This record gives sequence, C-alpha cells and structure tokens, in this order.
Amino acid sequence: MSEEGYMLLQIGPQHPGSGHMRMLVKLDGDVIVDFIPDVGYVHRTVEKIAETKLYIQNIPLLEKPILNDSGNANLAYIIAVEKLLDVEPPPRAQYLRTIMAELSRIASHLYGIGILSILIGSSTGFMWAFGDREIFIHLMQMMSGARITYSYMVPGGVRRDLPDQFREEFRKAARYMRRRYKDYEKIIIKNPVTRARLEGVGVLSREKAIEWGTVGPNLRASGVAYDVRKVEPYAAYEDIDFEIAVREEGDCYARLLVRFQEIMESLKIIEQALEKIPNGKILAEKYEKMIQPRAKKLVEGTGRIKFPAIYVNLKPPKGEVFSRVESGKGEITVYLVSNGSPKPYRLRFVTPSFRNLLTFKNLIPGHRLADFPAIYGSLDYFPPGADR
Amino acid sequence: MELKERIETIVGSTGEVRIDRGNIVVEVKEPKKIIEIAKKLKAEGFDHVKSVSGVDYSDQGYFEIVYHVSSYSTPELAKAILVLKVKVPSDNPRSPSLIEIWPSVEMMERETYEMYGIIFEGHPELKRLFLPEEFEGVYPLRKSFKIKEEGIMA
Amino acid sequence: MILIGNMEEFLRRAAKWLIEKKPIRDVRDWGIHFSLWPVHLTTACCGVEFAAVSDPKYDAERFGVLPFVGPRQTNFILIEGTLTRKMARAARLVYEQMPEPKFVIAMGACAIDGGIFWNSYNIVRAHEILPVEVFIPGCPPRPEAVIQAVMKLQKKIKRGDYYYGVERED
Amino acid sequence: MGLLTNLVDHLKAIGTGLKYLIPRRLTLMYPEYVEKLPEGYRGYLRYDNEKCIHCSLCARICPANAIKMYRGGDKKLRPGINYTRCIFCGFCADICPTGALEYTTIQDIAYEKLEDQVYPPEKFAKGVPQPVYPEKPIFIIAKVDEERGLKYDRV
Repeated sequence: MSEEGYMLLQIGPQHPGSGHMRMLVKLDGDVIVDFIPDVGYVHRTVEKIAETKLYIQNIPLLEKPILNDSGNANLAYIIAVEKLLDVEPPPRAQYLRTIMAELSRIASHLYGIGILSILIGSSTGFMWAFGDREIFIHLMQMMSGARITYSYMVPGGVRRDLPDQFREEFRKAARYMRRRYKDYEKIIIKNPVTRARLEGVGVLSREKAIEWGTVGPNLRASGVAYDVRKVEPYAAYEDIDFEIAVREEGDCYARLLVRFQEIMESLKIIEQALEKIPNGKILAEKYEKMIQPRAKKLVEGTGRIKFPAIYVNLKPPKGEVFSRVESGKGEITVYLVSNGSPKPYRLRFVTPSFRNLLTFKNLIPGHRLADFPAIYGSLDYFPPGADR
Repeated sequence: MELKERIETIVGSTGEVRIDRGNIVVEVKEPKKIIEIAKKLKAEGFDHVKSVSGVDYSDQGYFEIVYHVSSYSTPELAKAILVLKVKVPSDNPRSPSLIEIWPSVEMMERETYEMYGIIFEGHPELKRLFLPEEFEGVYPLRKSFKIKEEGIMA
Repeated sequence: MILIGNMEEFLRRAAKWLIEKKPIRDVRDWGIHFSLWPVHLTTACCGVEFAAVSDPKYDAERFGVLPFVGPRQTNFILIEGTLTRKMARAARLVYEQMPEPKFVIAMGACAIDGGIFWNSYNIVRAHEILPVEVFIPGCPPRPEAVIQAVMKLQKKIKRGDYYYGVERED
Repeated sequence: MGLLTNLVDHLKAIGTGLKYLIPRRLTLMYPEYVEKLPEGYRGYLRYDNEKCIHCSLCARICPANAIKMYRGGDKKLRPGINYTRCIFCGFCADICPTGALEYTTIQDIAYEKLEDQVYPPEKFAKGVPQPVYPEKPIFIIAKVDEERGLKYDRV
C-alpha cells in the first residue's frame, strides 16, 4: 500500500502470465491506475553485437529476438543488406522468400493465438493453436532444414530450392487449416467465454493507434489499413493479390479476428505464389559464378546451394539504408550504416514488440486487473523482441 | 519529385534536403531547429516515428540522431520514409525531445539516451529502460565501449 | 514443553535418517523422477520451444513434466535460453525459494555459453550461478532434445545421484 | 435472444470439443517412436578429416565463433567445434568447398558435462554423437495429413 491508498502489484518475471518481463501495476481496488512495464529481462544487446559480426553472421543473430517469426526477421535484414550491396535476387528466390515469410507469419499468429488463449484461461485454444503450428513448422522445416531458426535467406537469394513434395504437403495443410478454421470458429472465436473476455476490452482507438505508432495486426484492428506488403511491396508481393485484414472495433476481440483472418489470407498468398513461381536459379548470378565448380558438384540434385567464399568478406560500399517488412507481429525496420568495412558500422533493429511497448503501457491504465492478461495476450507482445 | 520540393519549402534554410536511395533525408543544421521542422512535418501528415537511432561518429566529434518518420493516415505519404538527422557534439550531447510532437518516440528516445547518453531535453521519463543499475553512466552503444572479440584460432 | 521440543527434533532426525535408507529412498527417488515440475520462468526465446515441448505433438506431460505457477510447488528449473543480468537475479531468487530436492537444466546454447550472444555485455552463463545437471545444446534445441534431457535427469534421480538437503550417510 | 445465441454457441463449442474426443492423436510418442528428419536437416555436424583442405572458411563464417582452427602436428589447420555455442545454422557446411563438413539429421542429444561438448579436430573426426534411446526406437516420418494435421508413417 502506498500513501495514496493504492496497491502496488508486481507481476513477473516468474509468473505464468508475464512472459519475460516484470510489470508494476498500481491498483485502486481492482482498477489499474498506473502501469510501468519493467523490461530488459531479455536485453541481449543485439545492436552492439551486430557491430562485431560480419554481414553474413548477423543473419542468425537478428532472427533470435523474433524467434517465433524468424522468417520475416531474416527477410528484413536481407533486404537492407541487398540494398547496400546492390544485388537483386532472381525471381524464383523472391517467390521462395514470400512463401517462407507467409509460413512464418502463420506460425507466428498461431503462437500468438495460443498464448492469448492460455492467458484468458482456455487451454483448448493453446493446444489447438500450438498443435496446428507444428504443421507449418513441419513445412518450414522441409524448406529450410531447421525447426525454428531458418536462416533461409542469404544476400542474393535463398539457401534451398523447394523440396519435391512441398506442393503436395502444402495443399493438404491448406485444406486441413481451412476445415479446421470452421472448428476454430466454434470452439474459440464464437465461444461465448472468449467473447465475454475479449469483446469491448482494451479498446485502442484509431487516433491513439496512430499517435502511439502501433504496428501490425494491432494497428489494423483499429481501422488503419497499413500493411508494408501493400505500401512498399517487397519480395514477390507485387504480383500477388491479397487483402489487408482490417477491423474497426480496436478491442482485443478485433485483434484476435484480424490474426485469424491473416492466417487465411496467408494461405491464399502461398497458394498463388506456388502457382506463379517461375523456374530458374535461386542465387544471384553475381554470387552463383563465384562458387567453385567442385563445390557445386557436391550439392547437385539436392536443391541446396553452396556459399561462395566471398560471403565471409562482404564489403558493401559506404552508405546507409532503411528497410521495412511486415512480419506477423508488425513492421520490422532495419537501419544499416556501412563504412565500407566487412562489419556493419551501426545496425538499428526496431522490432514490432518494441514499438508496441508504448501502446501496451498506455493502453492498460483504466482497465480492471482481470482484463490485464487479455490485453497483454491480444497485443501479441513478445518480450525478447522488444528487448532485443 | 513533388514531395521533395514540398519538404524543401518546409525546411527552408534550417536544413539540407537530399534523396538517398529513395528516402528523403533532411539534415537539420542545429538541434534547436528540429522542433520547428517536426511541427511543420506533422502538420504535413507525417504522424509517427518508425525508429530513432543514435550513430556514434565520436572520432569526428559528434553523435547523429536519426529519426525515420512516416505516415499511417495519409496513404501517399506512407510510401515515403523521411529521414530526419541532427548532429550533436559528443562531449555534450543534447537535443530537444520530439515527444510533444510525436508521442511514438517515447521509448525509442529513452533507449537512445540509455545507449548513447544523449539527453533529450523535455523528455518526461529519461532513465534507463533495458539495462540493470550497474550501467548507470555507462553507455554501451558508444564506440568507446568495447566488447570481447575472438579470432578464428583456438 | 522442553521435552516435546526435543521429541520433535528427535522425530525430525529419525525421519531424515529413515528417508535415506535403502527401500524408502528408492521409493522416494522413483516418485520424484516422475514428478518433475518446472517453474514458470521463461528466461528467453527458447521458451518458444519449451511451449512446443508441452504442445500436443511432444506432450511433456507423458514424463510428468507439467509447468507450475509458484516456485514453492516446483522442483525443477529449465533455463530457457539466455540469462541476462536482470533475469539471472530473478532465476537465482526463484531457485532459492524452491524446496529441496531441486534440479536445473540449461536449455540452448545461450544458457550454456551464450551461444551467438557469447560476447554480449549483459549475459550470465547459467552454470555460473546455478548447479546445472543437464545441458542441451542447440539454438533452440529440438523438443526431442529437451525430452532427452528430462530422461537423463530422470535416470540421474533414479540413481540417487543428487543432493537432498541432507548429506547422505553411505 | 442474446441468451439463446449464447447457449447455442456454448453447445457448438462443446460439440466441437466432443468431436475430437475420439483419439486422433497428433502426439509423437518420443522416444519409443523417433521422427526421421528430412534430408538436409541442419543437425550435428560430420567432419571428414580426409576431405579437409585447411581453408578455415568454416571458422571465419561461424556466427557464434563455435568453430575454431587447431594447428595439428603437421602444422596444418583443422576445425574443432564447441557445441556449447553452436547454433546449428549450417553456414559452415554450406561454405565448405569440399564437403568435409556436412550436417546430419541428428539433433536430440543432451549432455551432463560441459567438457563433453567440446570437440577438437581428432574427436570431431571420429564421428557424430549419437542419441541414447531406452529401447530400440521405431523410426517414422512425419507427413501432413488432411484429417488430423500430421501423421506418422513407419520408415
């Protein structure tokens, strides 16, 4: 109890509803009057370490903060590096990147939905979403050779071609997911318990969302139709027809619905990409011809590539670039300054969760403590992402 | 480019405007003038800040603060990224905070303060964000803060 | 009163002595090895894979691994990835609150030696602050590897190869 | 009206739950059943001493500085790996020009000691660490299934 009669409650970091952070909540009765997020429990100094690593070595490094959406984190960094190096990946690689990014988005959304469900006390939602996430992880594992940290894109292209059975497997997965969506609708989306917990809770108005610089599905659930894939198309998004999921309500329920809608939209995007994907090389000509012929022979027929030796000595010219991609959680931006040496001079990596931190902080006061987990979960806030 | 001209008239003599890889770069000559420019840019429709970064050029005697500004509400401005740059001397890094104009800078300016020791005047909560207490007064992203590196030999 | 106090002390000692004796100890160890309850302390991004360990595909509950809320009801910490300085303090605090016997598994390269963050200025290696029983390399490790680690720990417990708050006599 | 729709929605949710009551398991009964990972999975590394040309590209590209070059008795450089740091990105195997480093599909191993995870060149060349299973496992491969998400076929 403080002097004013408020109770100060500390949640986390050891707490099922806190994730990797501590939250200081000032309560008047059970109404939150002030909220201070104490972040930094996962601050691993990515930006400093990035200055000591080669351009190629930073690929896995930047995936770690956004581990559950690493495909998109990877893409944001690679776009920046390619702008610096002035390399254009071949069209097939662009499509493969799109497929990877969308699979990653689906997995990220399912993760978010699972966590939101467990926070509002629905174990079913957690089990369903995480169980279905395994299917998309299985698909990404086929493509990249890893479960979570794909490191799939490299400057000038991608590391692997599409495996033979991928189309067939994805077709099945899409059909499964569409059928399953109907069940999701009954068991989670329209479940009166979910609606009671989420509808009208944590309303983020359009003006406030813009003012606080909210990103991702949280922004779109507040009626702002902003999606980097449309605004500044990267990879193969220009050739693909899709819709931005937007809702006007701005409450927790709208955010959940936007995520579900985006999953269905992503399935459509991948289907189109698989249809339109051109044949050809997966690595830019410039690097392709630097690979030693005997090394090329080793991976013949496997769909994989060998790295050219130049990758350990990539020296982009002096200059600076800014790249942005739309990840599952929102916009990732990378600001990269090169001074001509093989290591970045400065790498600024702004993650969606870091930008949503302000929204999170400002949105909580005024709500009841019981609504706190619902709002926290609905923002899909991922502390390692925010802390970097 | 039409937008560039519009911004040139806004900035006037207080800064330089150029285009770098598709982004409009505004180099503000004096930290004090940044508030004025930011206000006009906000009125133009640039409504949020995507990233605030510090860059350490202390070998040349200054830090650079870089704001990446864009818009959510105006679709044609959303396509553009406006890079607002201001230089502050590295021995006394001070710059006015833009929190009054763009509230979205709050956490990012705080982080820049924590990592570089750049003081944003007028920021209501300028204290450490991520780092534990022992980093009080230590600014890890400055180039003078060295971390371990290893060679390739065992 | 004094007599009763002595009685209590005597009984406690007797119980401690008894619990270290062969058949009882075996039963106890057998019981513990099926009830490894990790505390809810997600230290970093390996938590994503730890969630996958409890998801329907891997289902760690088959091994008796079920996350619990309070440290007082748990006997097992799984360090899920990097320990930053701030988090290391919390982890140590949680560890100290847990009742004996307690076990620590370090999951992921970061928890063992920092992994890709080995030269970060804000990390702590788990084995420097906690007695780690099993290490799982990987970034993040596959859920199968986590299950392997749990099985290894179970074997260790069944062997009686751990500290139970009192020194063993034999 | 609201009450009635609520009731219907409740019943629908319960009905959906009941539909999945009949076991259609996604669970992989590890370690009795072990998933055989697809070709090209980036697990523990295999090092072939004969093929190594001592170029040290693997050590230079390693993002976690897990691979180090050791100077052997014949003055030649050979890689050794420290699995306490390895992040299994597979960059080393992808840049190796001769195929001396290759990834295997093994990644389910836990260690009890820190020292066991360091592999100097001699130990590295001896072979890939093998997981321990309590009994002989049945190997399966996972496939997407329209009915229940994933299904497991015996190899």
